[in-house]
Amino acid sequence: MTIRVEAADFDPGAELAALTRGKPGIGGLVSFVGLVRDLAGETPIAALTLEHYPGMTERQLGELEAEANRRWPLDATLIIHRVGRLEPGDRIVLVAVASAHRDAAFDACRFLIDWLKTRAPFWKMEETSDGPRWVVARAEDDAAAAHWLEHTG
Amino acid sequence: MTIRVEAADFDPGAELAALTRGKPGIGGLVSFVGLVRDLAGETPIAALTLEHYPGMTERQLGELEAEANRRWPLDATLIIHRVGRLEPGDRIVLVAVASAHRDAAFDACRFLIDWLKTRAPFWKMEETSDGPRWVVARAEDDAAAAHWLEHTG
Amino acid sequence: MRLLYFAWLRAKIGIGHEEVEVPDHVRDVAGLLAWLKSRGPGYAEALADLRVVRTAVNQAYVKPDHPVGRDDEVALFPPVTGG
Amino acid sequence: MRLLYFAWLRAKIGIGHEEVEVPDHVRDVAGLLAWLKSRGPGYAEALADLRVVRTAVNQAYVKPDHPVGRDDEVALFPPVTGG
Repeated sequence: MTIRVEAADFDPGAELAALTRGKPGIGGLVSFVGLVRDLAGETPIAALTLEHYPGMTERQLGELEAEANRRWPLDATLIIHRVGRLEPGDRIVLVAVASAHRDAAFDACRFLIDWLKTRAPFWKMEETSDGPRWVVARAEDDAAAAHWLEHTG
Repeated sequence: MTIRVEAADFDPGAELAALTRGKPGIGGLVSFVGLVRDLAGETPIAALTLEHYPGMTERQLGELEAEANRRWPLDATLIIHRVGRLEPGDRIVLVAVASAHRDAAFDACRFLIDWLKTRAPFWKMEETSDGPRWVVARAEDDAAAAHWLEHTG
Repeated sequence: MRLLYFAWLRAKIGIGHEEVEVPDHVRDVAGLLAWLKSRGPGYAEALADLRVVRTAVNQAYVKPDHPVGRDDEVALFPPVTGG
Repeated sequence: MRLLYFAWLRAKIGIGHEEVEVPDHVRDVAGLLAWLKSRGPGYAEALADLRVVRTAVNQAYVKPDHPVGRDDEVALFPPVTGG
């Protein structure tokens, strides 16, 4: 049940190991790592700058984690989201969920990243050869998040 | 598109980093790590011994990976499965899938572990206080794998 | 009232946050947005299309009919794009 | 024909693999299993309930009517439990 918003990079291996250490009831650990892509559609991206709303971010992510724990029997959850300037190939976000059973871990991990993408107050600005531009929210992300309103896995 | 069957432990962080290195088109990386649990139902487990069918294992896993790549646009896949004697908390299996899009990565990762559990020739023997016993296949695993026959994500 | 602006709303309005004294007739989010639009061309441009403006009061998402008062923290921002 | 046994089938039969000369009337997997059952109590016990025996010929899953020949590698094992 850990949430971190920070500029520094994270070490997925160390984070995953820490999440399960000393909890021998865990059978499955599902993680999602989001990375900066070098293309947005067909436009080359030199870098991203991630801005957020300090305070509300942690509050929203905390509510998402609490909701995931209400919906599934989970042994551990972790959300790390970076802010600041990132380049292609850099890690942006880590969502990890551990449970006795893999179905719960998969469903909860996907739920968390789907809802994070539509509810947590982060915004991306891309640096392109035409100058900076703010990323526009994707309708697919809204649809992915809405799916969980009707569906409890 | 890597498959390894080995007795040695693996380092999830190093494996995940290697999978995405030099591929800046990857937007999402989903991984599943299976761990030895300390309980099977209510029976304490001291250790597991994993046996497999060398040759057929690699062949089956290769077919699963090829099928995942036919179904989803993937940038990289990795399956590592350990054999031999393992204790509670030890890692058993790593399945990792990288794609431009997270939906494909989630679906393909879950497909691979679901089918691995019902098709790859591995068998677990548990050491309990009543002596050793072979693990019985779970009907839920068959159902999870069968789901993919009707559903392409 | 404390106002916060993020992403392109911040860029268009030109500041990230401000303390304002809102007129008495401003009772809810919709009223606040209408009043803000009248405060200058940056505000008018930022709030031209309210379909792409989200509002949080005291760090929770709210709808246009949500009440606002002088002690509230009100944030305006575009649909989020993290993850 | 090369035969391989895994998990509790190996334990009950008592060996992990063997080379056998099968009688001419053994033409398919079902015939092979019936013949193996007659080879001793370990085989009979291991093959008592064929619902929990899976068969692979040359490392691919097959059904009982799949043909088998002298150059084949045939493996018998319980439903798999990896992952």
